[in-house]
Amino acid sequence: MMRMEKTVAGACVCVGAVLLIFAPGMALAQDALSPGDTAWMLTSTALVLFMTIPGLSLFYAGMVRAKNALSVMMQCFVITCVVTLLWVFYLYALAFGDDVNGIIGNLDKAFMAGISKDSIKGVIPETVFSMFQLTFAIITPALVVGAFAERMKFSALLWFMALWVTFVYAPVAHWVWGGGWLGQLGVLDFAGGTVVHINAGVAGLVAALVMGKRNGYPQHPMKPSNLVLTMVGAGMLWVGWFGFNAGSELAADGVAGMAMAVTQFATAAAALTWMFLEWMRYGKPSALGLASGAVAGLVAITPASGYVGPMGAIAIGIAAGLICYFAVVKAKRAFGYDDSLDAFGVHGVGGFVGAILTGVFADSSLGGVGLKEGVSMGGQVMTQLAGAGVTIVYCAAVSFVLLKLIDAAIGLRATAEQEQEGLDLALHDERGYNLT
Amino acid sequence: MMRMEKTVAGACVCVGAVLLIFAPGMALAQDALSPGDTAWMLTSTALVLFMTIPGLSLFYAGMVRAKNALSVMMQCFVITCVVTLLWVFYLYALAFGDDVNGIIGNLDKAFMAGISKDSIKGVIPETVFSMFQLTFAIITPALVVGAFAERMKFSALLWFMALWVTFVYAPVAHWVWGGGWLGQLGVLDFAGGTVVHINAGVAGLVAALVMGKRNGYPQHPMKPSNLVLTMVGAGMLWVGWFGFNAGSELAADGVAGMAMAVTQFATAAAALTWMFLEWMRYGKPSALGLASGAVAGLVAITPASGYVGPMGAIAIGIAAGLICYFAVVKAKRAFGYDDSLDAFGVHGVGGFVGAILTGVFADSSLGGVGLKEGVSMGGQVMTQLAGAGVTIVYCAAVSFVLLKLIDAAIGLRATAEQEQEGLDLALHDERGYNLT
Amino acid sequence: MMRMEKTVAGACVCVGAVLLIFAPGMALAQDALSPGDTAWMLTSTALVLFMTIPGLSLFYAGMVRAKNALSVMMQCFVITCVVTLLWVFYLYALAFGDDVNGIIGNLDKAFMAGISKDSIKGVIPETVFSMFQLTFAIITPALVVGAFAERMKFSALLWFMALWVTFVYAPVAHWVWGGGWLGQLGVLDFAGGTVVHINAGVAGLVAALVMGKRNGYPQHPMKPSNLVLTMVGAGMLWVGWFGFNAGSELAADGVAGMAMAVTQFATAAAALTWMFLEWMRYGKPSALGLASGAVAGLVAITPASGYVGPMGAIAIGIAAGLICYFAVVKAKRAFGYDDSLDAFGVHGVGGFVGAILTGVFADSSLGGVGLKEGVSMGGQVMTQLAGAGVTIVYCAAVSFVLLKLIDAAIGLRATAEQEQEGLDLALHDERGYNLT
Amino acid sequence: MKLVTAIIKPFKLDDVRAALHEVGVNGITVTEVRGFGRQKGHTELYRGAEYNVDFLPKIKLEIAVTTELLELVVEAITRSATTGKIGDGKIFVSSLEQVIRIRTGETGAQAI
Amino acid sequence: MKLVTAIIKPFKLDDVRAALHEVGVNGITVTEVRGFGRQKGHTELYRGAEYNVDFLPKIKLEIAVTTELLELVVEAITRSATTGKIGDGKIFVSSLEQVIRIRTGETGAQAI
Amino acid sequence: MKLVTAIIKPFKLDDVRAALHEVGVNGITVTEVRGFGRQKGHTELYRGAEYNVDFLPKIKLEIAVTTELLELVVEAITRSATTGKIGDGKIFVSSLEQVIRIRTGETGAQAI
Ligand SMILES: Nc1ncnc2c1ncn2[C@@H]1O[C@H](COP(=O)(O)OP(=O)(O)O)[C@@H](O)[C@H]1O
Ligand SMILES: Nc1ncnc2c1ncn2[C@@H]1O[C@H](COP(=O)(O)OP(=O)(O)O)[C@@H](O)[C@H]1O
Ligand SMILES: Nc1ncnc2c1ncn2[C@@H]1O[C@H](COP(=O)(O)OP(=O)(O)O)[C@@H](O)[C@H]1O
Repeated sequence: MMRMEKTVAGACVCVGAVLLIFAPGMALAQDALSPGDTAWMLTSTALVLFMTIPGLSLFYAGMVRAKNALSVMMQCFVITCVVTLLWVFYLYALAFGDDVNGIIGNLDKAFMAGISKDSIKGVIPETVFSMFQLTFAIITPALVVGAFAERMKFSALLWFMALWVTFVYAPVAHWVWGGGWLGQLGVLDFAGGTVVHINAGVAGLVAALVMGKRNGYPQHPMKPSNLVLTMVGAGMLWVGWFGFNAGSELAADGVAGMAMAVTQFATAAAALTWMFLEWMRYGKPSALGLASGAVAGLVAITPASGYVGPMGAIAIGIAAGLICYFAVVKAKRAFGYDDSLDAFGVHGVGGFVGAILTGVFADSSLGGVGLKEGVSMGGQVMTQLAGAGVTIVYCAAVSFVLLKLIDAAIGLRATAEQEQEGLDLALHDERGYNLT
Repeated sequence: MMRMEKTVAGACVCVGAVLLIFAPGMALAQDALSPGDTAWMLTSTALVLFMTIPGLSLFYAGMVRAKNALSVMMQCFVITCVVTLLWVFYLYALAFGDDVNGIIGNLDKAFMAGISKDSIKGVIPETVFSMFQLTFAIITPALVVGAFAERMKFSALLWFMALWVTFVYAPVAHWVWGGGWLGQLGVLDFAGGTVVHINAGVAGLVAALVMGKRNGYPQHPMKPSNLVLTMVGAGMLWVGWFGFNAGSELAADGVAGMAMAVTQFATAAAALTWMFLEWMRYGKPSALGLASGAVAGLVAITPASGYVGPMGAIAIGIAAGLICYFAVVKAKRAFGYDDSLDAFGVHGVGGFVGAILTGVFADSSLGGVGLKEGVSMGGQVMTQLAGAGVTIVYCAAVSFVLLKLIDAAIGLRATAEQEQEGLDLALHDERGYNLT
Repeated sequence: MMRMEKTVAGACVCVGAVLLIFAPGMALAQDALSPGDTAWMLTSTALVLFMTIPGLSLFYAGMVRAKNALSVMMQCFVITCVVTLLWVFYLYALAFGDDVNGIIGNLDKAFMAGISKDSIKGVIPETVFSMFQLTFAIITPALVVGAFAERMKFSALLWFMALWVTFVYAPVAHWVWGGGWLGQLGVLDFAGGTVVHINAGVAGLVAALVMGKRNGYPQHPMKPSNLVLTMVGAGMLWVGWFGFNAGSELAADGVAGMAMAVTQFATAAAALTWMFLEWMRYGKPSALGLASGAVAGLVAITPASGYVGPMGAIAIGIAAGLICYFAVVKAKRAFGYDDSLDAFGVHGVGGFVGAILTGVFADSSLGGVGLKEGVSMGGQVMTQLAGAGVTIVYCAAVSFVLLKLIDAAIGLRATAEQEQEGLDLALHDERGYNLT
Repeated sequence: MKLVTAIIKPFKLDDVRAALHEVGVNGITVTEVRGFGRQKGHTELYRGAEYNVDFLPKIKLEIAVTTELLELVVEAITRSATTGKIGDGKIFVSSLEQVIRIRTGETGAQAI
Repeated sequence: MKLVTAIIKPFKLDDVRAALHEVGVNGITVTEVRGFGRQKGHTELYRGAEYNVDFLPKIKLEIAVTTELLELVVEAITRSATTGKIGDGKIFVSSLEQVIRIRTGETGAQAI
Repeated sequence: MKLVTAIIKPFKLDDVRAALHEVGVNGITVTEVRGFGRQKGHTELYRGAEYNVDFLPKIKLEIAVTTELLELVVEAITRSATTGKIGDGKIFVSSLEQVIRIRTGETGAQAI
């Protein structure tokens, strides 16, 4: 993600061509806003918010039991609101403010200080850059919701998410994209395989473990209540993901175009892989399997989307479909944790697969844009492993501490009665469906 | 809204830089089309239509009883169609044709006369400008639907809406945006707090009063049938609103970027405000409350979105959440009218709050872009009050007359039996859900 | 569709103006990427995918019985995946590779060979052009699904669609848009009236005939299960169609603007036409009728959208509403075939109406952009007829053969028991709704 | 003990419940049913396909009562459920041999 | 008077209704139920979690009839609801002590 | 023969079914009902409009049994459906005059 040094000559080729002839114009035009690139980034921002509300909230609402449908939607929605305000207050400053020792941003930009309509970042307004990044900071904790769906207290969720974006998301985003040490190390993460998906998946797994299983899991049936909506949500995620991946170029150019294309290719490959595995194993392919595979593919291509070519994308998609399938269908059952909607199985595992394979398929020998001068494929894979490993360990540790603290302070789980009644009624005095 | 005088130098900075060097090019390039700004405006147009169908129609369909779900969706849909044709025939000409005495547009552009693919308005094709404006003329009457949902005759709705956009929407839009007297007076309404939301809210209130309550209101329970869909609709409204507000800049530039950002910030603040009020008052926060607050915030930031800064936006959001909450939860019950889905309580009240506070937070001392040379904050607030007041009085009076005329001619309400059976079956021979 | 010869002077007017003054710059700027146009095409690509998933799949899922809702959604989804992979492998090469005798593209571009992030087509990256075209290749077979919904075997669907896009879609797309003989003949098809809609409708009709009626049709009631979702799908189709039609200009310019506008106008006219016909005939207007009319209008304006003016668009809309209404409500019953969701009645018939009327209303005497030098309206209509006729015959013949082959090999239909139980459970071991 | 089964119009449920409460009934079991009788149904029309739906939504109440209360209960339902229009519904009375409260194991009139 | 309760396969509803109409039954109350019996159910599978659902969707008909009509009614249902495959359902007959038409207050056979 | 009708808490269904299976019951018909009794319901709140919902979701089981099995069946339900909290539900027993298996036309105890 994020080619900040993009010059006008690159961004605005046709004008650039003219500028090249008239060198005096150059200095003046430096740091000028490109309407075309801005148009795409405004659109991408809308697309990524669209992924969370309504996309992800539908995807999740359809998979829980009807009595909890509103609770997951409300969680996605409230995360959107809370992260937005914290972003204005200090999160943007922490993640993308001027770097302090590679660790964190300084707080000069807290409360959006100094950011006006005339502030430019690259060739787009800084407001647009900040908004685009905000949508990533929103979807990451929203993804985590899937892991502990149907049992978390709403108040505990608010505390956990507010603290988590502060102590986990912001630093990790800074390390990789904000000028921090992982980016300096050479970790490649175009649109958030590590920052978004590994991070969300690991936090989800830790939360699922700390909170324990839903009452009755897995003996009692907990069937998805509305897979029609889940399919809609999956479709919205797919479409919105174009903003996520192609938007991460921060420009409407050839890299964005290729990012969109490889996103499509990997997703299709992963969806079909999952579907055929299911078909072979159980004799029937399922809509939920197809959609789950698609999301796994979207996740895995995310870190790679600006770096790999079409065939690399398909390879990544197949790998993601295969590995996430086993994580969800086999590993979860084998280890016995209750990751309700497979936030870890799809996002954690898919993000990891993508992060590592980015190091492989970014290589020009495999159709990628090529690694940095002097870096071998093996070296890059090691760097990717380092980036993923650091994120896993850091995220797991801090998430664990935060959860334990909140549990001690106010309790994490709804009571057994509330869980039985359904969180919609028990915690929100509402029902999702009153159709008769 | 609508910086019509935008020159190429402003719109297309990088090219402008070049043009400045080669003055001879200027005259030629004046009024030239900017692909980047056009791209954003095409997108914005799609986003605003997306707000109405499917967004608003989902938001509303989920809140009515299942037996009326299709009727509200159909009303939103048919309004889209009717307003579109009237727009071509004469509405665009009335609202945005050459100004006649500050009152109305002349009809030179009726039937889109003289508008070809080569017509330019500012830096975008005039077709795009006209389409973008059309989507505003569509959503405004569609919002009104919420006020009299579950009881209006379909034929009466058609007449009312056709007349209302002609005699209320078009003139008011002209006064504020089309070169009319309110705009000349200095009323600030970036994206439609007055033209769209006050207008819709007041028309809704008048309609609710003229038509009377739904049978059985408020004694019989009238629970929302499908809040899952309402949450989806709220999410779509939020995302589409980026086109509404940031699109109202008519360009992909820094003002658009800031408009998008403040839209996000105000909405988050308003949603949380409503949620916490509910939590304090009733002991539980609700998904519908959160979504209602979000819409209130979106409404209130609308007139202000091109003028205020981040902190001003948050202040506006909090005010909107607070005041709309009381309007919906308290005032409606106290006064006893039946604004079915709170078109007045959210859009009328929220629009008013936003219109007034635009006068406050546009001031540069509060982080805004600054008021016009020589205008004080108090003066601007008075101007805003004047704009809102004129709109309220005019809209209320004309809406009242139109409704009374239609009532006399063909009757406004469905019969009690039809209301009992549900409008879907009674008026449309259809059922929304046949799930078993 | 597709003004491939678009020069920079046309695409990027403001820069062009400058370039005109400095002729030396021209050669250099030729084939340069325009961020503004690219931004719009990235967006359009997202919009067209949005039409299929979630749009079309919702539109269809709401119209089938609840027991088959997932099956149609899954079919749309899997088509998306399969066509994507085949596109990478060879479909893009077939349809848009260098022309061989006007018949088909050569396979030089198979496996996206030679396409990098730096490849440019017109003023946009070739990846973006290819992705945009891919979304058309996806939606066309997905539309066909409506014709045989609720009875086709999933495995047979996979085979049929894979073969159909290879042997029908790719050649026809090449003939019309890829430099093939129909385009050379002068057939006008801006966004796919012939390539997409006639093609899909005819394939659907043939499939419906070959497969036979659903068991119990028409004696047993087969009511739409969730028209609320169908209305949502219709709204999404409408919005997404802006990308379909205005995107087919491959640029963000005045033609795109006019294409968007006429799309809106024709759709509104068609929707109201259908609604009023129903109202006159049955005494009540229906939501499904309104939505069906809208889709018919969207279909019919598709081939014309870059060529006609506002009044021509309204005329086309009215014609489409009228003729498709009779095709769906009368003809289908009269002939007794079971086109489950009217893929033929709406897309086949609407596409035909649009294709022919494009020849009429493109004429400058009727407000269109004008026919080619020396071509009369009658002559153009004959050309349009030829294009449509060739497509109908070719598509019908090849579709028939493919279906018969698959039937012989593995059987096309689900068993009577599976149909009775519902395809969701019988073929996919899933249920769409578990709401209680 | 008797089992009273009443089929009523859905929007009368609240009234009937109130009337039953007055005569001392504290337990009711309610089912959504579809009724077929003299009251005519409605037409649905989808793209020209017309369906005559002659089932109507009704509510079925089941109330276990002591024999003494029977008269009062029947009267309360009749009074509160009537609109005077066709389709108001029926009351069926049958005999109950035993009633058991699951929680306590109580039987007979005490269990009601 | 008797209460005939029939559990049938959902898609047989129209046939049964027609058959009942022929023998002179004008009122029926229909409930959607789930049946558990010898007929086996289906499997649902979501991300590898397998659920064996042994309840099947069934339709329950309740018909109050005069004792004279009983035989005919039972015969009509048996004939029209049968497919010959397991799961065709059951008919239960019990005694009705009283029937009241709410609208008119009529009782007994007249109220049916 | 007897008809046993049990109103139970929804989440107890699986347990009750298992208990019935043990005592030899192979056929059950299940209906989703709403129950009104001493157990209190819940509150719903939409934009300040408060609704007190005193109906609770319950499951109704209907089981035709031979008279011999009656005791066992009642006991099995009582045991497996109880939580000890208010709202556990009721069992109603009434007499069945006839049972017919539609598929075969068998009647009486054989048809159960
Ligand atoms: N013989 C019957 N057996 C069972 N239910 C009946 C019978 N007759 C009527 N019903 C139920 O009573 C409802 C009302 O009956 P209907 O004939 O429409 O009007 P009315 O109650 O005024 O006689 C029906 O919809 C049906 O549910
Ligand atoms: N003893 C019983 N009590 C109540 N309902 C029963 C009983 N036995 C069967 N049923 C109902 O009848 C339906 C059909 O029974 P089943 O044993 O599957 O086949 P058959 O009707 O051919 O004997 C069941 O699904 C259930 O609803
Ligand atoms: N008299 C009655 N007639 C019919 N159903 C009853 C009756 N009393 C209770 N029920 C049913 O039994 C359920 C449980 O009753 P309730 O009074 O809440 O608790 P308990 O079973 O512990 O006595 C109710 O929800 C209702 O469905």
